[in-house]
Amino acid sequence: MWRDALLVAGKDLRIERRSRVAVNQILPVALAMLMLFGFALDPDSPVLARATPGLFWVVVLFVTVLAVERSFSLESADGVRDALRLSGLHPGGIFLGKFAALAAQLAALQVVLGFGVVVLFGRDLAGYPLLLATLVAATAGIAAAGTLYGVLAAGLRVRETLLPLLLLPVLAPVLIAATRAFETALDGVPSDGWPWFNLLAVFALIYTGFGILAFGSLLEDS
Amino acid sequence: MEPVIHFRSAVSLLGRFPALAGVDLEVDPGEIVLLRGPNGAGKSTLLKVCSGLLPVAAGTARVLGVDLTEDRHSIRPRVGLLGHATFLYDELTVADNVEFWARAARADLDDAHHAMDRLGLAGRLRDVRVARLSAGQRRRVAIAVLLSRRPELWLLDEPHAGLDADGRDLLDGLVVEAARAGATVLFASHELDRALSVAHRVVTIAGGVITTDEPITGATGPTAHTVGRPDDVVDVGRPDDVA
Amino acid sequence: MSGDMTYILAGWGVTLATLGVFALSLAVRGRRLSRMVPAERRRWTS
Amino acid sequence: MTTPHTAASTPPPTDPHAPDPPTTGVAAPAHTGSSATRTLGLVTLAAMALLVFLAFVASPRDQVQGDLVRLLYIHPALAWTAYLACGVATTASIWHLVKKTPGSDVLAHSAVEVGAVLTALTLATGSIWGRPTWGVYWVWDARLTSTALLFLLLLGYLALHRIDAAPEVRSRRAAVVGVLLVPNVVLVHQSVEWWRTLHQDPTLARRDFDFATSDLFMFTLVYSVVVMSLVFTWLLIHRFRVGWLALQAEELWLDTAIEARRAEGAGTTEPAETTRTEPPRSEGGLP
Repeated sequence: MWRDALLVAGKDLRIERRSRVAVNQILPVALAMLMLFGFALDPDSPVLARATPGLFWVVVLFVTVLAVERSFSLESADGVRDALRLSGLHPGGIFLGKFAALAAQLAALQVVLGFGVVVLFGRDLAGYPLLLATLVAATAGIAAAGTLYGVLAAGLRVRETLLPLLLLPVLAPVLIAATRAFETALDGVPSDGWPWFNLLAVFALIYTGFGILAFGSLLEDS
Repeated sequence: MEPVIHFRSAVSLLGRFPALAGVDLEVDPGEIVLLRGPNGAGKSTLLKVCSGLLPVAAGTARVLGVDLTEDRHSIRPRVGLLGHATFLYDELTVADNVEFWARAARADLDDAHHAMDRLGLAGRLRDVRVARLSAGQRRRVAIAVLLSRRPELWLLDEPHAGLDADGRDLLDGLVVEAARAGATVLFASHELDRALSVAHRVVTIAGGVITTDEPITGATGPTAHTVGRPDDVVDVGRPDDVA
Repeated sequence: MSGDMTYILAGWGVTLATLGVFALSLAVRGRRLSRMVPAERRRWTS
Repeated sequence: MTTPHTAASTPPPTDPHAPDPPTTGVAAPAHTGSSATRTLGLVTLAAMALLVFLAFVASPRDQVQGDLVRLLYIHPALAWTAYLACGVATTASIWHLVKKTPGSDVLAHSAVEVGAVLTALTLATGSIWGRPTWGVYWVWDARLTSTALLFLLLLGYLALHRIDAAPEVRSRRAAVVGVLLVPNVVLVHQSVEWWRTLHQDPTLARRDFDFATSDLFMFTLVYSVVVMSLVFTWLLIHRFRVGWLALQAEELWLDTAIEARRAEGAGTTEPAETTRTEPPRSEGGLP
């Protein structure tokens, strides 16, 4: 399973390296959203600074929808879905591979977005341990749920519209928890934020575990 | 000896459409069977069912000794399906694709490179993205993937489509070679002249059922002289162990 | 009785009306489908 | 008039079912009622009538809430059945993923559909209660917010179940969402609750109102939960039967489709001596 996961993740990242869709399209969308928030909320008022953690994660959620769609549009091309089933790859391995590639891309996006927030919104970063831990746990949760719901919507005519409907309500706890954790890391007492980290970790574990179990039967039907 | 494919009243549904409405079919090891029939007759579905891709809704279906109504998974690594789709990632190069699928099937990478070599993909095309290839070149890549998996059962769906004359000859040669080495081949084709020269048996499917099933008559089985092909094909008859 | 009564009646009214309409729609759907299915497949009908 | 007509649509036993002569010879009534559910429907109707009486006539005004307490005889009960529906949906979905029986999918789908109606009503009554109590229709109260998210999750399930795909595909995918329903509700609830308790201004403390707890109040509150559970049961049973009928209708159609497919095969066969048409088979079709 682990070997298959590495193989699939390597394949996804290699496709990204060759096509650069995440870098050249998804990342600019994320930065555009940051700019739009700047326009919508007066940058000179304290509103923008206060809202920064929430805006950051809202951007991440919307970008996730794009990234998940991209990740599964790869597998819908030219009968590849059938080929994956016939390949003998372990379904849990495929899930972990897609998950890892998605998480890696999201993490890279978040780092760039973080710089964007620092530069555009003039925020100073603080509370690094909590900040980083939140980033890791939230990314894992988002990527796991994204992979699971991505395959749920994959191969359907309505997948572009169905995916956000399924995914966004499910990710609401991640948005709340990651935002609060960032708030406490940046503005409050960082130690208050650890319960939120725990919630994120539980979320990530539930979705990763269930994804490994359920992916096979989801991949099975066409 | 147990047949490689053994279907009795097998029904398979595409969504809510009964693409196979009760198929009876037996194919013995080493046989090359041509599947023919009009569009929408169920040829592709039959091949996909044999590969373990599509479920059997009713009836019995055994492939390579495995009951498909119970287990569609264990035969998959032993079967090679060449479908209308070529199963390739557009953004990856030819070598990337072949190596990825070979690794996925736990095949030997040397086999993969050898297969690329045989299909003329080892040179200039090796590092070209699949998206830039022509239809025929894509099909060659797909055949290379199939070959590197060393399947026991070849399932070919319109394998000649898109290939140039060289490619067709090459494919026919590979099919005959595989059958001689003990593999079984079931293939659907509209190119009757060419297909009949390779096959041992012709099965017609229409409306989701088998309507005719007969051996190709002639002293030596396949009439190898119909197309210019390497002489290794000429003496191919039906395997001895076929009842 | 005060202006609150409007809210109370609205709450109860919405609830009962919705449940009623939903129940009615179930019965209608059931009748329509029943005609398409032979009796031996409708196990519960007595 | 607020007479509950929950079960009013239960057909009478002597339904002539005039417009459907082509069904088979057995004189089964063409509806989803049975004697058991008709009884259940009548009991539910009577119980609902009694609840209305208790809520509006018998029970007193509350000292803090005033007449608004009468809304509490319906709102918590609705919320209870909505969560109950989620529980049923998740259980049935697990069952479906394990056993793959079509009935479990029908049950899960039924529970979600009934649950969506009940959740919408929970939200509606909650907002209607909130307007006079808090002065606004919506507050970011933990329960209200998590119920709203639950509603969205249920809509997602229903949308997924409506996709144009083979029945097994549809059922399997929906079951995965169904299994995650309760974990999601728990996670949502947990996060929203922490969020609101960590950041909440104390005005909402009024939610924990101080009842001059009369016995009748408590009795009516509990009784309302019982009545609403009866309503839920009736709705679930009938929704299940509707789903079951739809499944049967689909399978019947499939049988005829297979026949038609075979006829097509027989019709387009090769001419004369090469033809070896398959004999028509009596068995086959779906198990």
